[in-house]
Amino acid sequence: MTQETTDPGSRGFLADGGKYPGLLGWIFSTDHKRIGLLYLYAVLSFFLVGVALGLIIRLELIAPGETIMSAQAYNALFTVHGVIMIFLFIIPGIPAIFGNIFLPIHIGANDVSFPRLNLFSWWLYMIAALIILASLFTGGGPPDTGWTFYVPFSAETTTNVPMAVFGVFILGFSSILTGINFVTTVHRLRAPGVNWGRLPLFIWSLYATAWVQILATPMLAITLVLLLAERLLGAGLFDPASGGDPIMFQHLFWIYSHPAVYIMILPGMGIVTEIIPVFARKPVFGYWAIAFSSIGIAAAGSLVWGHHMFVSGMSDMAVLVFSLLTFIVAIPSAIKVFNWVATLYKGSISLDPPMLFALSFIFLFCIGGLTGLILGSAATDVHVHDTAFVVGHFHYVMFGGTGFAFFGGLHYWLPKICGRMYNKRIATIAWGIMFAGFNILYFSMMILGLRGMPRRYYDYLPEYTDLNLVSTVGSWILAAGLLLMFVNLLRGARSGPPAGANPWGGLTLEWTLSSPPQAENFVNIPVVEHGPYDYDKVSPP
Amino acid sequence: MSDKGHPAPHKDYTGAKLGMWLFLYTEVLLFGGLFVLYAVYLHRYPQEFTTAAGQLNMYLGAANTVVLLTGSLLVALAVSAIRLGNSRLAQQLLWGGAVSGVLFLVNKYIEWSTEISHGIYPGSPVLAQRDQGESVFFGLYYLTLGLHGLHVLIGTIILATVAVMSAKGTINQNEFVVLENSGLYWHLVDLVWIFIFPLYYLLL
Amino acid sequence: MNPALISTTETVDRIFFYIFGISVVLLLAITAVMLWFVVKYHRTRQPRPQASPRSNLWLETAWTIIPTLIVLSMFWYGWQGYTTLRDVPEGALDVKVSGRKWSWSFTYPNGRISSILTVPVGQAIRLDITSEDVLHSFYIPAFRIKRDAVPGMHTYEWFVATEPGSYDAFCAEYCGVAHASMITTIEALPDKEFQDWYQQEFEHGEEEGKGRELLTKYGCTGCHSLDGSKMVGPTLLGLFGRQVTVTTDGVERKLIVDREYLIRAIVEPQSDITQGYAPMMPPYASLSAEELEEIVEYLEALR
Amino acid sequence: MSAPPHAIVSYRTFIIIWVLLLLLTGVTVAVSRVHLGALNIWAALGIASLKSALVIFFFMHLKYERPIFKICLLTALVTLALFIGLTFFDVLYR
Ligand code: HEA
Ligand code: HEA
Ligand code: HEC
Ligand code: CUA
Ligand SMILES: [Cu+2]
Repeated sequence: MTQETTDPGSRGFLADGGKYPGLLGWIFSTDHKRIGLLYLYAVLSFFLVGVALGLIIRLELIAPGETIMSAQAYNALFTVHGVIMIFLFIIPGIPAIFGNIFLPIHIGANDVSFPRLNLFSWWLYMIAALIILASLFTGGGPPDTGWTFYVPFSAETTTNVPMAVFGVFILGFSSILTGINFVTTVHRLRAPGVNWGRLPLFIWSLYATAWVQILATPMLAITLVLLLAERLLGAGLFDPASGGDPIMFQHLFWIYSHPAVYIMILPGMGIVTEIIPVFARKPVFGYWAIAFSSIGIAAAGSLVWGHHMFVSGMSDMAVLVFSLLTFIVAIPSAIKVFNWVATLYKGSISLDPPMLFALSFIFLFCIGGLTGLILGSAATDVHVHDTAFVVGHFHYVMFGGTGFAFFGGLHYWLPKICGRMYNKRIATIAWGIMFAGFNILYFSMMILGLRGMPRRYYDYLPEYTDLNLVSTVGSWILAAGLLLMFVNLLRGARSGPPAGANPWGGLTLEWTLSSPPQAENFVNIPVVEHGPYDYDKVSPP
Repeated sequence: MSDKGHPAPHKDYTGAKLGMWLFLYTEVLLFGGLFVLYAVYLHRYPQEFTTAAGQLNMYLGAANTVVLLTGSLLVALAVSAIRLGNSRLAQQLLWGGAVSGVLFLVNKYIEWSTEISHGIYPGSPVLAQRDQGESVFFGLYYLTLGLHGLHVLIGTIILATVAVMSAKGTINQNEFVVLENSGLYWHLVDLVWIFIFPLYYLLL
Repeated sequence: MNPALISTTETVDRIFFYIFGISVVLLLAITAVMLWFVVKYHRTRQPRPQASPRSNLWLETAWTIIPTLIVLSMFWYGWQGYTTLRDVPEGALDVKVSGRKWSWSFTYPNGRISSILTVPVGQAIRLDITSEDVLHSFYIPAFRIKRDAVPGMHTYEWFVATEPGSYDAFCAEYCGVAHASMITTIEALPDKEFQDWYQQEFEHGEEEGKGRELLTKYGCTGCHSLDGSKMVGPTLLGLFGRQVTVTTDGVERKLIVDREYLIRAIVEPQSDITQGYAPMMPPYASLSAEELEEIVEYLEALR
Repeated sequence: MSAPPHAIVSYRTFIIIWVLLLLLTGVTVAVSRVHLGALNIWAALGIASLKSALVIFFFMHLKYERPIFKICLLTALVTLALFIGLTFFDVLYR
């Protein structure tokens, strides 16, 4: 079934710009792989900006008092850090990069259903990103509301909130278009033999994610429109002075933004589910349980938004309902964890860098998820809500979870995308440093939160000094690891040894293609005769 | 396949329509957000909402309902017409649909200008004097109908474009999915109005 | 002193222990199994995988149902604790809490206003919380309680201090520049001392007049210091008669602070923006004439 | 690879639906003039749902589409209903 029509040294789609030459052949390409790479470059650039801001935040917090910046600067900083990380990095991240590149390949298609729409959504992403960046330097200065944009503060602060909000609004459309494209592609373009039971679980997770993108993102759009109306027209829909209710803003905001956290994690879980069977040489344990738990998380996860509002003044009845629903969502996540671990059983495990990231994902996600239970329980959330504990929780799930899955995906697929292998030893060392730094950084924050340190504080009481220092040191260790990782990947992509078509011995369809794949993925649409994890039946090509 | 390798975009009729329907769901939820707010505030200010709704011009609202329903009919007929090979009729029907959009907007313009001339618009001093619930009602009214009006405008432009495409033959008996999808969009605009009309104009 | 009173701290901490306890066990178990598999089935020891089933209905049902039971127990326990936080014991002392950018003020049943929350040990305190401007959140870590202050709405929380001492209270909902300094103190005094403090009230206020109290009541001290240090707003110490540079309608001008300027600065602060500060002071148009007079008199004397 | 499109709907069907829609519009207006208390709003919503069902099933051809289209529509509507419903756990009990 191998389709290596190009010779091994060829640069495949990387050299094939279609109608246009050079750079134009990239930014006007409708090839899903090229669009995926465009996203990769863009998303990684913003990630580095966000990461640098995170580092500066930690520097300010190294000691009590005003250390390196004013309160206003700090407020702008965590707002911009949050907005970039959430809307520009982690939400588009895995679907738009790896999803774009591998979704069509995984189902044996030559492109997504709407290639031009796909390109358009990248353009929307870039325009929105530029608008958000422009909001930092124009108007009344960078927005200072936090990424949650709560009214009434966001309706009255003099900083450049409207522009940032408008940028996020456009990003929403970019995300919606990706979702529409993926759902349609999965329904319509599966190659012969790729029935629902042979869909790689990464695709299942993207499919579930896409539905959340389609059904939840419009809520964000309308919320932001309402916020703009509040600011620019004085609509007063959230202003108590004219009969509005500020808590309704929080409902509308979280109706999107909680499902959004599952937009962030589901594709990450998908990547981990791809990596583990490959490196354990075993069929994934409980295929259907994992597939349906993705759908379950997406469905149940859309109904728990109120857990961000336990102390907001919402009714106690709503606290009861949302707390219960929150705990229900934990169950499909637990199922996934158990299935991953069970897949290892009696396997033949090799600890290559992607696998290390996948296994550490499980550990970090468990910590993040289990602290989520503390937050989901009404009584305990009252204490830790809006403290550093929440900050710890979400960095564990977002950076430790999705972030590590993303890095795992990079290590797993970069050889396929670029055709070259990075240095595995250095990758392993970088992983070790990051893992250590990460835990030092955020575990300290969780303890700080339990001891009562509120979040979004640029200054704190002296009793919180010690752990803040530890945490800041952790951020440096993490930074060192991250730097090492990126340098290593970059060097590998440029000048590493050829990786070959199937360096890891995977069974999904991308490994039947040359590395890098040619512009037109499959010369003949393949007929698939086995499942994506049938290591017990067929041996990898 | 072309020499440079990219496959020609496949003609997947069902896929194109599925994509359009998915897009329509996002539109439904977009308006859905406003209906969430409407429901909540109606529950909180039932009295004020009816007083405020009483000030809207029900006749203009009803007229606009008829206009949109008729527009929808014309566009639905256009799809059948093009498929029966009657492109001329289809074009006429589509222009008819576009005209219904324009009529709707003209109506809306008249309605809003009277209301604004009475000092009723978001954040107006007149509203600040009234009950809080009324100001919330009118805030929602302007946002919802404004957003809907925007959709009518876009829909009208789309219908005109599609009419031109049919005249040029880009849309024909065998290639009509663009027309059908545009029609779907236009029907959605109608659907939203079907809910707006009783909720805003007919509260008693 | 009511010995039957279970403190909020105790209630919540028990739930913390319960959830954390189970979580730690689960985390350790999962990690241990994972590591064990990784070691045991490492490719050096196990060059090729052994045959093993692809799914197991019993096992999978078990690890669906058991976690379900666990989380339901967590939910129920957490909810029970929450109801304790919501049910204010009989005979609680009712204190009104008002948050504004960026200070708290507490109003006692007898009309006493304070910027520090002084409470008797052993008596439940019910806080009736609201906000004058944006969202805030009144958070006392030591008592594990927190509730948002929402403009146009009254929320509540309660606690009881079992030991005398001072405890920190924070603003936990982001509210702008000085969010991090919207901190105050809970002073828990033995009942007798509390009563002394509670009654002594107006004696203390005499020499400084009502003006000082109004500055607390209206949150001026949240932004302005009275000792010359710089906060979000300029210090009020020695303000009267000082030369200031302000921007009026976009034009910069210098002036000497007089009565008229003070009044304008308080009632419509947007009209003149002091150099070096952001235009964020809320207008105090609702002050009564007497109150304004008291404040201005106080400021004139503050040198 | 174009899938066979569904049958062509006759002009007559569309016109009948249109007449029904106009009638129903008349009915909503009439019903809204009768005082039924809280029932008014539910009656209005009921009729509006009926009207939209007509538009969706006939004008938008949903009646003739594959089941997947119907399932998806149901998903979207149920989602919206849940969003509104769960919000009311707050609003009703506050
Ligand atoms: C990737 C993103 C992501 C993910 C996946 C999650 C997952 C979860 N989150 Fe998190 N969360 C955020 C991102 C995320 N969160 C963000 C960004 C915020 C803050 C927003 C802000 O205010 O700025 C937040 C805030 C937040 C809050 C509000 C806190 C507050 O402000 O007061 C709550 C409350 O319930 C919560 C709960 C949960 C729960 C229960 C899960 C569950 O899905 C977790 C499920 C996982 C597990 C349970 C672990 C794995 C399973 C096992 C180890 C098996 C054993 C388990 C059992 C027996 C149960 N989260
Ligand atoms: C995916 C999401 C994501 C990620 C990855 C991060 C990453 C980091 N975040 Fe993030 N954070 C958020 C999402 C994220 N954050 C969100 C949503 C908020 C809430 C905002 C709000 O309250 O509104 C928040 C808030 C937040 C706070 C709380 C602020 C407060 O409440 O007062 C803090 C404090 O420490 C913090 C720190 C960090 C740090 C130190 C990192 C680090 O991980 C950074 C560490 C890594 C480095 C520093 C690497 C440096 C490396 C380089 C520069 C490499 C150069 C490379 C090449 C040349 C190739 N973040
Ligand atoms: C939200 C924070 C805030 C609060 C609360 C606040 N102020 Fe101010 N105030 C400021 C800021 C910032 C300035 C400087 C900018 C300006 O002139 O508006 C200022 C300026 C002033 C000035 C002019 C000082 C000068 O140097 O010209 C006076 C007088 C004043 N405030 C008095 C008061 C009084 C009295 C109160 C309470 C009734 C009060 N302020 C409450 C923030 C605040
Ligand atoms: Cu007040 Cu934060
Ligand atoms: Cu959440």
